[in-house]
Amino acid sequence: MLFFFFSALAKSLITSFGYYPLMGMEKFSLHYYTDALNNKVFLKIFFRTFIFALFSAVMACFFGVVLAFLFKKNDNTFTKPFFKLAQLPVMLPHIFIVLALLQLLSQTGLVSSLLTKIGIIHSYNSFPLLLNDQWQIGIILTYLWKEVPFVIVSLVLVLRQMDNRYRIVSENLGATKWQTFWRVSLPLLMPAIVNAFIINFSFNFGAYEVLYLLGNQTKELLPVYIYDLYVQGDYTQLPMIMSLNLILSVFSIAFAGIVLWLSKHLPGGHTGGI
Amino acid sequence: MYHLDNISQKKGNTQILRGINLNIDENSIFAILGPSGSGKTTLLNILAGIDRPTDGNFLNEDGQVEKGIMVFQDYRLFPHMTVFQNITFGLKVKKAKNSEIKQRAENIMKTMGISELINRYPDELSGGQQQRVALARALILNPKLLLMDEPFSSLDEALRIEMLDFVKELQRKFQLTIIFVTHYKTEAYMLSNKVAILINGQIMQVDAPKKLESNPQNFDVAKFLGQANFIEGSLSSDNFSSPVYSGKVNVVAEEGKLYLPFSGQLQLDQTDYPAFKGNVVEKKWMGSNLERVTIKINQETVYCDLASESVSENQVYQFYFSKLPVVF
Amino acid sequence: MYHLDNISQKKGNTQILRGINLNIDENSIFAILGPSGSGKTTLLNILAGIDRPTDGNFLNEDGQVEKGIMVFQDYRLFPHMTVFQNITFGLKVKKAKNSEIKQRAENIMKTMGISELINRYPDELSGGQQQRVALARALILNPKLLLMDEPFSSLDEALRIEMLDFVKELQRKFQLTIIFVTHYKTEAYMLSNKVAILINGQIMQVDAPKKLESNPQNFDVAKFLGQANFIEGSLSSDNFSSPVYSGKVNVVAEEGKLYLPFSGQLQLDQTDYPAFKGNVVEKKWMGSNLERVTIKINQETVYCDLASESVSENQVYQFYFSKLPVVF
Amino acid sequence: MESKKITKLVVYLIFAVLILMPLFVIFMLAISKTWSYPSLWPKWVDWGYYFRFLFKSKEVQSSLISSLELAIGTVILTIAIAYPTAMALSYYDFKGKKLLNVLVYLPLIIPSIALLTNMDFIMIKYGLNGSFFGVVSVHTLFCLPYAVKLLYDNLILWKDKYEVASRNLGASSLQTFFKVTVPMNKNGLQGAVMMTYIVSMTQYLSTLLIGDGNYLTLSVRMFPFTTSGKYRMAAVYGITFMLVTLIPLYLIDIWVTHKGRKIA
Amino acid sequence: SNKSNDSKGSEMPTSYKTALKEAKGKTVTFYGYGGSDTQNRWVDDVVTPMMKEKGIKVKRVPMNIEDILKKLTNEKEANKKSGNIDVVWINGENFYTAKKLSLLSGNLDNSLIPNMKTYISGNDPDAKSDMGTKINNMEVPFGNAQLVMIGSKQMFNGDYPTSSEKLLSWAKENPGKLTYVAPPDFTGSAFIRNIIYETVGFDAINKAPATKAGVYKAIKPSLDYLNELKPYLWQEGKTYPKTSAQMDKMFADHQIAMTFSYNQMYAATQRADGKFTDDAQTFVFDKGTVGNYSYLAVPKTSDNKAAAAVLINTMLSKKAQTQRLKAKYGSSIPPYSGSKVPASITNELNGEAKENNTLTMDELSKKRVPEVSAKKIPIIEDLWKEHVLNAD
Ligand SMILES: Nc1ncnc2c1ncn2[C@@H]1O[C@H](COP(=O)(O)OP(=O)(O)OP(=O)(O)O)[C@@H](O)[C@H]1O
Ligand SMILES: Nc1ncnc2c1ncn2[C@@H]1O[C@H](COP(=O)(O)OP(=O)(O)OP(=O)(O)O)[C@@H](O)[C@H]1O
Ligand SMILES: [Mg+2]
Ligand SMILES: [Mg+2]
Repeated sequence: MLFFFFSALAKSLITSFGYYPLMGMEKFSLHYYTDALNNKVFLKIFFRTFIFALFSAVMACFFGVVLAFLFKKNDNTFTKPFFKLAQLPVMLPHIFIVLALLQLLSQTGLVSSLLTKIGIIHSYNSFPLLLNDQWQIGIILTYLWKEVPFVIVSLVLVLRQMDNRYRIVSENLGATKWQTFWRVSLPLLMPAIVNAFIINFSFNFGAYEVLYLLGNQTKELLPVYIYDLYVQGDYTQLPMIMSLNLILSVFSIAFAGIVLWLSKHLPGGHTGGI
Repeated sequence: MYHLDNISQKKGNTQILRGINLNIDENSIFAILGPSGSGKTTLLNILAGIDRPTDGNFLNEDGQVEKGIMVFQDYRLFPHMTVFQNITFGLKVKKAKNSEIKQRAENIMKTMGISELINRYPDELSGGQQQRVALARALILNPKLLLMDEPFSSLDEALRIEMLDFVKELQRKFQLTIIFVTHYKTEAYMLSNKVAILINGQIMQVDAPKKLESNPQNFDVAKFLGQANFIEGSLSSDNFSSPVYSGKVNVVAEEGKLYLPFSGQLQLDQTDYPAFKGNVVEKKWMGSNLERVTIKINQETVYCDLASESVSENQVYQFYFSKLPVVF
Repeated sequence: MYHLDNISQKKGNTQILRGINLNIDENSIFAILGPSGSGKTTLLNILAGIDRPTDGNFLNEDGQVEKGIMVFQDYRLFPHMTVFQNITFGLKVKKAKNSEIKQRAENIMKTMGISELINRYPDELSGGQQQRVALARALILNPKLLLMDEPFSSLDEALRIEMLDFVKELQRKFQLTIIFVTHYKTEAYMLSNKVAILINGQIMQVDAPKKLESNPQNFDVAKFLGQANFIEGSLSSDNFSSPVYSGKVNVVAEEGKLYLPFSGQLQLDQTDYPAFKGNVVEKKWMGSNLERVTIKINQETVYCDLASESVSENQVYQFYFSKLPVVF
Repeated sequence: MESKKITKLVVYLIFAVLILMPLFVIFMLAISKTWSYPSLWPKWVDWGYYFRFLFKSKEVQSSLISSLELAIGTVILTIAIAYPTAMALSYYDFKGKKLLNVLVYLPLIIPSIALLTNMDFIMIKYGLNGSFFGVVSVHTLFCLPYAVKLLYDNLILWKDKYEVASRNLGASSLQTFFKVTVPMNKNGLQGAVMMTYIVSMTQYLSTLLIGDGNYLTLSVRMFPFTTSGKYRMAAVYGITFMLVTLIPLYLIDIWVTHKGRKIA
Repeated sequence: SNKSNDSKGSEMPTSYKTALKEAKGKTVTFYGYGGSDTQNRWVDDVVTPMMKEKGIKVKRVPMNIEDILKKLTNEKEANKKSGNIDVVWINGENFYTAKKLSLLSGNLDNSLIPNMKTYISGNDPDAKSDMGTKINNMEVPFGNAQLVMIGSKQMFNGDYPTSSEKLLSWAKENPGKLTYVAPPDFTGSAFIRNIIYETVGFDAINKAPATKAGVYKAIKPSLDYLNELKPYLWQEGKTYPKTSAQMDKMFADHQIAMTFSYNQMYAATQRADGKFTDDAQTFVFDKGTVGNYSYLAVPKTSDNKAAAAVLINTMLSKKAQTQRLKAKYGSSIPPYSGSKVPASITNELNGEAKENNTLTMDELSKKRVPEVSAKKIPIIEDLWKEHVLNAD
């Protein structure tokens, strides 16, 4: 299986060097890479995508952590249904929330209807554009709806295993609840948070479906940019498409590496046994 | 003065503590001594405010709840922090000055002999080193009320004595109140002049060390302080009769067992209370110039700690009680 | 015979063990005694095949690697199993018969005094109870080679002695080889006739208990066996001079420190080796009919364990060495 | 104390609404017609529509079976690979550990266009396209990052402390794994199984490309409807999708939380 | 799985008769876009049973054409002689690519597909070339599509903008009420081409060289037109709906006045589905709208070329195409050449047009303009993106 995977990778790499005999292209060169890296439009889109992916992933982790801690196991009335509830979005494909958001948040969607009915807004024209908007709000909402629960679920699975022994010690040594959270609980969860963050970031940076449906054409994002090229069906462009994909991948991997490396130096980077 | 007022604790179906009443002087070291599973940790957790008792409460002189700083039996070092970070945690959260933190940490680490471990993580320490870090983490705070749960159990004797001295000095210097729990009576005796015996969730006796050993208030205490022979026999008023010894006794309880501690009761020097003639069948050297001597009297075996070389194997000696023996 | 052949261990930048050579008789109890952080656990982990040494190896008579069963210092009870499941784990994985498992578990739990805890989970046990479960989990297997890392540290004295007796009996009955590690010398002395002293990653001495105490081979051993005064002074050939004592000595090493153990060396009875005149300034009762006596000689303080009531405070006595004193 | 509870309640309610609202909308879409601005409620609702459709449609049923087949195969293969990997990552130090730690994310990071089209090429080359194994291994590839990382998160908590004890007591590696590792990290396993199941279920392009049309799973059938605005059809598949995901996963959750006990 | 060893693919039979015989007992796969439930239903409920009578099973695989193409190129690159794809729904740019890469087998001629002979005349331009690419017996038309506009009766007040000028002036009076789906969505792309025809005419674009510069020169006025229109579009042209589904919803909610479809009966089917109301009226530009055919092709690697031929013939049959006129199967116009359409079908179509108040087949075919060369479509899309979407 890994063999298939790496063979596929190698194939992408070879293609990206401009070797694509099917289209009569048999010369190796780096010019697809240099072209891309000299292409202002590409770089702009790349940067925008990075900011977007980073922002969404950070938000998802932030809300996920806050919620996971708010409903930790020690108060039982909320915890169980909360965890079950949080699992729901994890199970659904992104495409669904897109569907629901279209129904809910478009200018003529249910929310807008409701606001009009109760007189908060005059007509759908005063309802802000939330889908296909310049700020990618629709996409971010979709990602948050999927990823906040993912963060919650992966953290709760760890929290369940982690008892509150260290919380007790910390409070006994005079730390406030907030200090305990910040200095003890959070660092202990750090590796799990970092993992969830990287997974979310990678997804945000590379997946195109949601961006394709909810994105804004003037503020194009990288995966859609690449996808559009691919759909055009011009196979002479394939090496270029592959090189863009690989630039994207190498960047994500490097970013993940940097985050992991940084996390070793954050509190909690050294995880001893519990 | 701290007051433990009728503290009880129940977990699951187990009644762990049964109405504990104690008064503990401020600015003193108070030891709670008891066998494994008697409820020491449970009690200390209540005093530290970590657990709520099912009944009763723990108040200081002003009738207020005061939370002591605890040294945990299982150390509970933060696994993600270095030794230094662990030790300075309490000061950090109090927002002490950095220079002060550093200086105090250095001092205490030096005392504890863990200066070189400053940047290690807990999982890179030996058991005893972990225990010292745990101790340092609490002691550095000079807490008004310090609670220690078997704080020296993993330390070798030399180190233990150093630590004991240090704790004593600290107590004197900062006028701390220290309540500490141990199963190791020498430790309790060395650190404290007032020792409470906790057995099976009940305080059995509170006394000075020597008093405890010489006058255990009941069979359980005697047995726990133990290192004693308990000879079965029959009792009629204050006359006891058994294969080992028959004669007058001091009756404390009605279990009908003659209490012969290994040390302090039997001797070779003549007294008014002759005990028995017995054959020394084995000697085991115990350190501290003592030998544990196994004596056969008829079919019964009795152990006794005597000064090294005071008897020889396979010889018969006459033994005396140093005072009238006690029957429980 | 088991052979430890030049075992060394390094972790990170720390050289923990430095070329350990030992021969351990089969069918015997061998104790490794050493201060906190000396490398005891590290060594035992190697003997158990848990860690690989950076150098050297551990082989049995036939030149083969044999993996001992270990009692871990930090217990490592499986948190998801009850006491019963923990104890029977080793038999279960060996696919022993259920009836046999049950019977053996019952026996050992009875001996350990944990029968009532059978269905509890580890986090519902006290420290000492956990330790007993850990002990039971290993002992139930009657392993040919048993390795115990501070197996009694959380037990009270009475229990400890019971356990010691039980282990001894087990060893005799099943002809086990037991290697056990402790920082507590009395325990080592009581369980084993052959004790190795491990200090700072090196085996300093292997001897019978009494020999160890009377003839520590170097200053480190002496200091560790401790409970001794070390008097600074100057040495010229075999003449020592110091404020406390000046005269002939037995020179073992050149540190120039007079070695005066708290017990066994100083006495009041007259011998050929008069020591010094000193003022008894404090007596602290230590249990076992002993008192730790603080003696002032000029400005120096010397401690000494004497039989209870043999001296009174604030009186001056003449002390004698029981034999020619040693200088390290 | 009281106000804290109320805050929690409010947060909880908001959370619940945010989660459930879209689900409700999808459900309504599946059973309604004519739901346009500015009506808050569809003009035409047929509560039985969904179930009639479900029981009538051979297509839904057969894709359900395909989905399940693949998901179960994927879960087995993924766990078989992910567990040892996660254990190696969390327990041991070895050369290249850091690299492996990052490489685990690769399948997630490489855009599906690059990965899948070339993967398809490799599969075709080795004659595995359209085979169960081929599809399952591609699914597995996409599940591995989740599975490895979720297992890792849990395993790192104890490290191999207890495994060492178990092996020392004479248990074989396999016994240790099943009697100690798995029960102690069952939360991680639950997470890994859950995510694997879900990720496999939601695979669209890989199932289609590598599956050569032999595995027309729920996702495969659903995806075109969603993109082309056949919301009702998409919603019907979606609800079915949710049911087959929800039921087994909740059963697992119940099993995990009720069997045995918390580990503390 | 029905995969065979990849030693060799099957041979294309030479006559329909041998094809029928050879195909018996086989399973034929039909790969194509799966997002149209009416079309799916037609394949499943009409075509499949017809094939079953001939002893052939049909498996419909919903796959987007770019993925199908990639699969076929992969097979070719891997030197595979046989594969799983028997019949592909394809046209335009993709056909161009497929042909260039010689992925398709030929011989789909009158003798193999008898219904071609019956219903499609040899000099029908759509039978000879597909968006400027010579067909060479590699494709068989099986559906006919033409861009239609669907307008809101109420919003346009019955006066539909049937030319680009009218559209622009209406937009200026009613800002924010028009939009179009952004390319590369194919209806959006078709709309832009239609505007090109409106502004510069088919010939100009048709003769322009297939280079970026050449096309730009030819369609500059069209781009200017679109830019002039832009500020009066929904969201001032800063954003566009991403899919036609989204645009349909906006139209249904009366947020915009007009939507498009490639299916002339679309408004009717949407009404039947409860999505549109009677307010939705179909119309076309006076100068005509883009029309194209959808085609079926057989990959070289097909394992079941005989069954593939039978499937194609069946899809083209009168029986199947008549069924396809029904609303539940998408009300699709047959790809038959004008002169060869059976009367029954024409009647039915016109009847239905009247009934649904839309355009008759006659009107439509009169207002049909051909497609531009497939090669130019991506270029046009790029130019739109550069000069309209991202113009400041
Ligand atoms: N991972 C590590 N990295 C560096 N040093 C270590 C590591 N693990 C242990 N050590 C050091 O090795 C020495 C020996 O440790 P070990 O646990 O063997 O001691 P020990 O004799 O068992 O002590 P104790 O009686 O306190 O348990 C200690 O000084 C410890 O700090
Ligand atoms: N959660 C619990 N449920 C039931 N019984 C418990 C629980 N926790 C502790 N116990 C029992 O309470 C008793 C007292 O426990 P505790 O930990 O206080 O003992 P301890 O005196 O500290 O003993 P040790 O010296 O062994 O640490 C023990 O018998 C223990 O088994
Ligand atoms: Mg305890
Ligand atoms: Mg140790």
